Amino acid sequence: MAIPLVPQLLRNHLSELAEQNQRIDGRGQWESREIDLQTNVLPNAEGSAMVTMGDTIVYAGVKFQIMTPYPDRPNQGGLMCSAEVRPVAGRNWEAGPPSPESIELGRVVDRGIRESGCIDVDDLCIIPGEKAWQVILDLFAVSDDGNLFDAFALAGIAALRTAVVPEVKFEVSDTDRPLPVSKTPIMCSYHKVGGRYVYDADGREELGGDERIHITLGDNDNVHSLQKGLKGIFTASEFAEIMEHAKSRCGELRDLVHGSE
Amino acid sequence: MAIPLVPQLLRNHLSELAEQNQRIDGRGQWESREIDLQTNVLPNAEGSAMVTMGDTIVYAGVKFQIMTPYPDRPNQGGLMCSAEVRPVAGRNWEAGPPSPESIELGRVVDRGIRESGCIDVDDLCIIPGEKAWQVILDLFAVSDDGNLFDAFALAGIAALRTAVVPEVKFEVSDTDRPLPVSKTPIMCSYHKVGGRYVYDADGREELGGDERIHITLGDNDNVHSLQKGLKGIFTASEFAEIMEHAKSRCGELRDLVHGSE
Amino acid sequence: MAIPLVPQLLRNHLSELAEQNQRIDGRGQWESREIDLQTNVLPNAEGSAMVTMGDTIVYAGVKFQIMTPYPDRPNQGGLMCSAEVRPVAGRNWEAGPPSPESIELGRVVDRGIRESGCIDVDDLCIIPGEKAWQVILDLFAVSDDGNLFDAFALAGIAALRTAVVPEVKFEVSDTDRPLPVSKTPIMCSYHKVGGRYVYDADGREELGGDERIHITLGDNDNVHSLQKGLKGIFTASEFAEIMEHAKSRCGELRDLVHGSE
Amino acid sequence: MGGYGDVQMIDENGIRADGRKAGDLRPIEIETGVIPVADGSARVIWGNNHAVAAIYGPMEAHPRKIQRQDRAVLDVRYNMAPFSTSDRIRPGFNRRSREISKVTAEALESVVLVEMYPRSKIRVEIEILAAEAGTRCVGITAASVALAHAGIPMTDMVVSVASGKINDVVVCDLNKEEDNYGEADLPMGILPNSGELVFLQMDGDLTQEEFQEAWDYNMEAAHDIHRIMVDALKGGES
Amino acid sequence: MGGYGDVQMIDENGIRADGRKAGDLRPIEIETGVIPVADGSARVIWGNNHAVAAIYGPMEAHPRKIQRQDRAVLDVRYNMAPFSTSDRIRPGFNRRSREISKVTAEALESVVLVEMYPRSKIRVEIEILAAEAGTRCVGITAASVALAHAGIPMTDMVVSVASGKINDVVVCDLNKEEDNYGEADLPMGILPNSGELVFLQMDGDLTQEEFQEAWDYNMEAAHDIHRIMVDALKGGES
Amino acid sequence: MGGYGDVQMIDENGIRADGRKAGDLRPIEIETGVIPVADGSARVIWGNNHAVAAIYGPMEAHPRKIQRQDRAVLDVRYNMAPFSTSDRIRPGFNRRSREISKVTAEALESVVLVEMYPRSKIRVEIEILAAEAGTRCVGITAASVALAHAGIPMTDMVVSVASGKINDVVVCDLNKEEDNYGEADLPMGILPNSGELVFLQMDGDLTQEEFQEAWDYNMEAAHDIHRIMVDALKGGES
Repeated sequence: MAIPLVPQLLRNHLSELAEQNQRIDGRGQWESREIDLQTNVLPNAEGSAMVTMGDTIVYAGVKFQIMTPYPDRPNQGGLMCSAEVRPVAGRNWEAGPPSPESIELGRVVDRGIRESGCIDVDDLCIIPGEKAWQVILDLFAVSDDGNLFDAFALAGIAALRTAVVPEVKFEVSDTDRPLPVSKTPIMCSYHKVGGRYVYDADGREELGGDERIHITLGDNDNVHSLQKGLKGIFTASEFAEIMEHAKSRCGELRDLVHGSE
Repeated sequence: MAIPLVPQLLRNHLSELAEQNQRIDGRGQWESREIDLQTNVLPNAEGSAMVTMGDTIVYAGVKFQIMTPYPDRPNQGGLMCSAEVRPVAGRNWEAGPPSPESIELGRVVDRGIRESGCIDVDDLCIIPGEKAWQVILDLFAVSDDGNLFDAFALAGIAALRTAVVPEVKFEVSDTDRPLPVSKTPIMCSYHKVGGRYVYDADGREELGGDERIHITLGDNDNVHSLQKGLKGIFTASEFAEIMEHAKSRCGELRDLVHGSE
Repeated sequence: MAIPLVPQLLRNHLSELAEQNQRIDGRGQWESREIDLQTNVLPNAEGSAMVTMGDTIVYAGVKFQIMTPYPDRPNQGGLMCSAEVRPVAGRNWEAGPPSPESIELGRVVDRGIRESGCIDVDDLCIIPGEKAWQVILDLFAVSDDGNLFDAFALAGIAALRTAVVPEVKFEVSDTDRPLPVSKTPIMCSYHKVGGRYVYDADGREELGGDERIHITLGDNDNVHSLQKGLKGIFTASEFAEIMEHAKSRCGELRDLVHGSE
Repeated sequence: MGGYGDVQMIDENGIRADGRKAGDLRPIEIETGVIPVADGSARVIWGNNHAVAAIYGPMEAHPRKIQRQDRAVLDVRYNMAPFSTSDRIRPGFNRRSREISKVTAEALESVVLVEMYPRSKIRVEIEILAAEAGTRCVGITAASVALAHAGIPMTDMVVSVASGKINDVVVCDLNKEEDNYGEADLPMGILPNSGELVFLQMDGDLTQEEFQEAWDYNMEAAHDIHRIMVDALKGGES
Repeated sequence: MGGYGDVQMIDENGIRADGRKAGDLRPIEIETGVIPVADGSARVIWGNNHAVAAIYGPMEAHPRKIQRQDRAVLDVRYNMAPFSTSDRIRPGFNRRSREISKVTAEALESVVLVEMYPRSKIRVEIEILAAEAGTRCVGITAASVALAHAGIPMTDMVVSVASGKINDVVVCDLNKEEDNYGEADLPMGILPNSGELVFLQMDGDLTQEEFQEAWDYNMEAAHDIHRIMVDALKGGES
Repeated sequence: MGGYGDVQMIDENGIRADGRKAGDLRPIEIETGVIPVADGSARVIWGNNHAVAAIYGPMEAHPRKIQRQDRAVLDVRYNMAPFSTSDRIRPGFNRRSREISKVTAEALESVVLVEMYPRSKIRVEIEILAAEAGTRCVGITAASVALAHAGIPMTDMVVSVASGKINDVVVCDLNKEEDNYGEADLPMGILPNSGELVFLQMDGDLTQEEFQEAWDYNMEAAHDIHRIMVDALKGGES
């Protein structure tokens, strides 16, 4: 990612707004942008979703490959999650090998999904020790106006939950079957902007903000993944406040995912 | 490839020459440079050729490897064609990963040979589903004074047509055999220089010229590959004119190849 | 490696010192720095050593992998030697793909050990044609104050001579066994500093010096590896003089290795 | 071209497996403004192809060594998303994509008035989200519309389309199966107002007569596609 | 977290396989000045983890494009030596190391007074020579000590430690087996004077209550570790 | 050195499998001017080795960071063409080629009057088109002739040759089989006028006496090779 110039004027402006409990696009501190989720949008993916959050637009696509199980886990298939933010998605994203930003994106989303246990890798075994399914979830941004983490996580779980295992194409059986996904982990992300945390920061808030915290909660509010990113210091009580918000917001987004299936 | 400075003076000079129906080295519009083709020039290649066209000098070498056939084509071997223009070949060529120019060179030459069907990949099968020959044609420039495309294509088909399958060395049988190559696809390339197309541009004409068109014709004037390269606009009648020239010139070069065997 | 500015003042100073038969840290021409060798210093390596030579500190670690023998040598395992000088080791070392300096380091140390025949690759076969041990010797510098070559070579042979083949972990047999290492090749390195050769140059002498010569001698003073590095011209009599020193010094260092086992 | 096997793709009445006649295009839909953060953008759904193009710039060209004193450079990237094809595509270096990016850039440079923006760079990002034969043509077409949507001055838009040969019959706009089992493919980039060309590739096996037939199909189709492009720009302007 | 199999790691009396109680740390030894050519350095031996950190700088930031007008940049590299783990690690690009380098840099930038060194760069090199669970915490802790040893001004040192869950019991400072077979891991980077955080990751499965318990273990352990860090800086000064 | 198996390479009369005596060189042919677009060039056919070298420059050194205020840098690349060996070589990064490029550059820098061209770069491109043992020596020799052909001032030309040991006998200029099955190889780079050295490598197993014998063979051979180099420069001048 190309590093934009330090936007001191923007930072000042965001601080002034924060003092008046306002945000740059008029939202409340914990308010999200308009959100849209569609599934089965890509004809060549075995599962897919498109998420729009304001001007942020991302796709998720699920593909399958046959793998040889690892010798120490002969009954298990695999899940791989990869995030790409190519230069199509914004002025500051560059071509080339994966940037630290996109590596972090992919790994944080991956951990949230993987650690929830929503995919039982034992379900992916075809012949123990010989053949198993590898599920590949590719996250692909086409328009980055902030908070790619939540958009990717949402599109990712929605794509997985509507994916179909291509048993016929790979000559594994004579009928395809839905990929079993037993849970719905949801990520909520918070950025410190103008000295306080806000939910679902947009591109200008990310640019003029400080550290961010990503929380992935499971079906019973269990914590599956946390990540603090960027330079910044936060307190236990700040964290407790965003955790409270995450608990309620994750539930709403989980309903959105279930409604799209 | 390092981009040389825009040679405006050279462009002007080439335009003036074109108005007088002249070329910078005194040739006519459709006239080629002196051409020399030698085969079996490299002791460690299973087939080889060296082509000299004016100050352009290239080598082609054929090597063989054992491959596993692709599951959906168990009776077929493979052909791979790779072009390298290393910095030895001229001041503007640089070391490093393949440049877009050399990728295009390799792919255009490859398509001309492959699409002609001159190599029957079924002939390359050793044991169906298990072992097949992979033919690797490496094109290697040592001196670039323009029109590497035609030099590579000519050296390439000549090297293939004189290649010997190393059956003994790979313990496939107890006697080597010539690689069966049933056709002789030939490429002719045209550059727009000073506003009109010329055949077999040299280095200065390439530097001060515009778009180029590459035509590969088969034994019966069938079209096997076309490529327009570089910025520039051309008309249907311009294209028709160079196609006419290509038909006659390809025949002459085909005779040259056959004479070298 | 980042190229430091040409240290002309340092060069002049070193020349003046050399005229008075002195060195920058007070040593004699053939005198080494204080040297310390410890083995079995790394809990996760199957063999390890740490060498301190003045302010130069390096580690060597031995790991094992299972390999398939090469078809033409079905009864042989392999030895691989790799040197890394990461930026931790000094201001001028940079991250990234291996520099020419570290490639040379690894290859010269590798040749000295390999060519001595101290490891009999036939000893590494497990099942002929199917399974064999690959011994991997990794050389890792943490502090570079000059003469990494000798430090790496010393740590490397000491780590190999104390390495244990992990037969149990890889389910090859039910008991581990020492890696058989029959010889003790030793490297001695000489730098031209101030116009004459000195032994065991430190960082400042390397920076302000000229060419260097690396000699690896085996148990009977047999020559196993030579390397001249950097710009510079030397005479046969200069070479004869350092060879004489190497013969006696290699013996001392061989005793040090044997004493550490 | 694949060209193996004896797959029947067109019947004795000249009707193709997907119901089209020899000269028919697949359905094409174009929308602009689909990437809100870009300076211009377009989505083209063409059969089962699904492509987006985004324009960023003109902006300062960097690194400096790519700058041209007298004109803008077009920095064009054609890329296939990992999930765009039947078998997943690994992200990263890809010789095919590099070549298509190069010829696409050269086609577009032939119409963009690059002299108006010295020392600058115009980024053209083409992403294939779903691929079904002819993606390079779809990409060039999407990029042309996106450039127009970004307000970049051009002498004309490039319309790109491919015709080819299946079961010895020349047809327009190959679909996936026709591309896999067909005998030739001739993609062209056409300036619809003048009939001139800025892009041309071909591979396979065409007699001189078949070649002319495929060429003519492309020329004709270019006018229909151009109409859809223009409509999208009218409709999609915000 | 691995989380498979039924490995018994803590007994009915709350004693872990290596004899520790739930809240106990592994033994920690810290020494400074271990890399003589660096501007500051530290070695941390923590259980069977063995890490060194070296500081170079502040120095001119190059290449120029990484320079910041108003502050120093921290150029942090976390790396595992090839022989540091049970299976050898191939040198080269590694997504895990890149992510850890990034979050480590961000944690340290939160305390280093980077504004004091505009346009400069401070290199922080963390090398794991032997790994036994928790290496990112060991690395951050080593880097903090090395920065202090180099005399780089900081508002506080970062103390990093992880707690987690094994056999449904929350425990402090997982060892290798506990990390492999445990159910959750919560590494944190704590400022011991204020109790504030600059680093936080977590993966696995923790109820809200378990999460709080693990958090508290980390906070408590941070004070003990901080004492060892301070002692090392006193003792190791030359 | 390979050194395995019991391959008989020299008979009881000291005659090698290819008919040479211990001290004999393989046939060597050198021609200059073989790369017309280069500033200087040479081809060396030495046994079945086939190498070309091209010189470009002196030219401005770029990127800037490689520039030296007081001298030219030699930018030397040794490379083996993919078809140059029995098994095809994949193009790309190669540790062996990097090392040979480095030692070749250092050998040539020792004789080129680099101080005459501050801030500039001289490119030396060595391509092995066919390899049959001793390619690094062939390459250095070709580069020396090409530098002279380009008119680059040098204190002397570097002559490079290797001797070695086969079946316990020291011989000059190993061929392919001798290199594969022999016991040692000692390549040197010699200044024929002074007998000084600028290049030296060795691997294998030589007693001190054998080492001296191989050294002497190289010194002697250098004079013969030097004569062929000088003749080529006289004959090849255009």
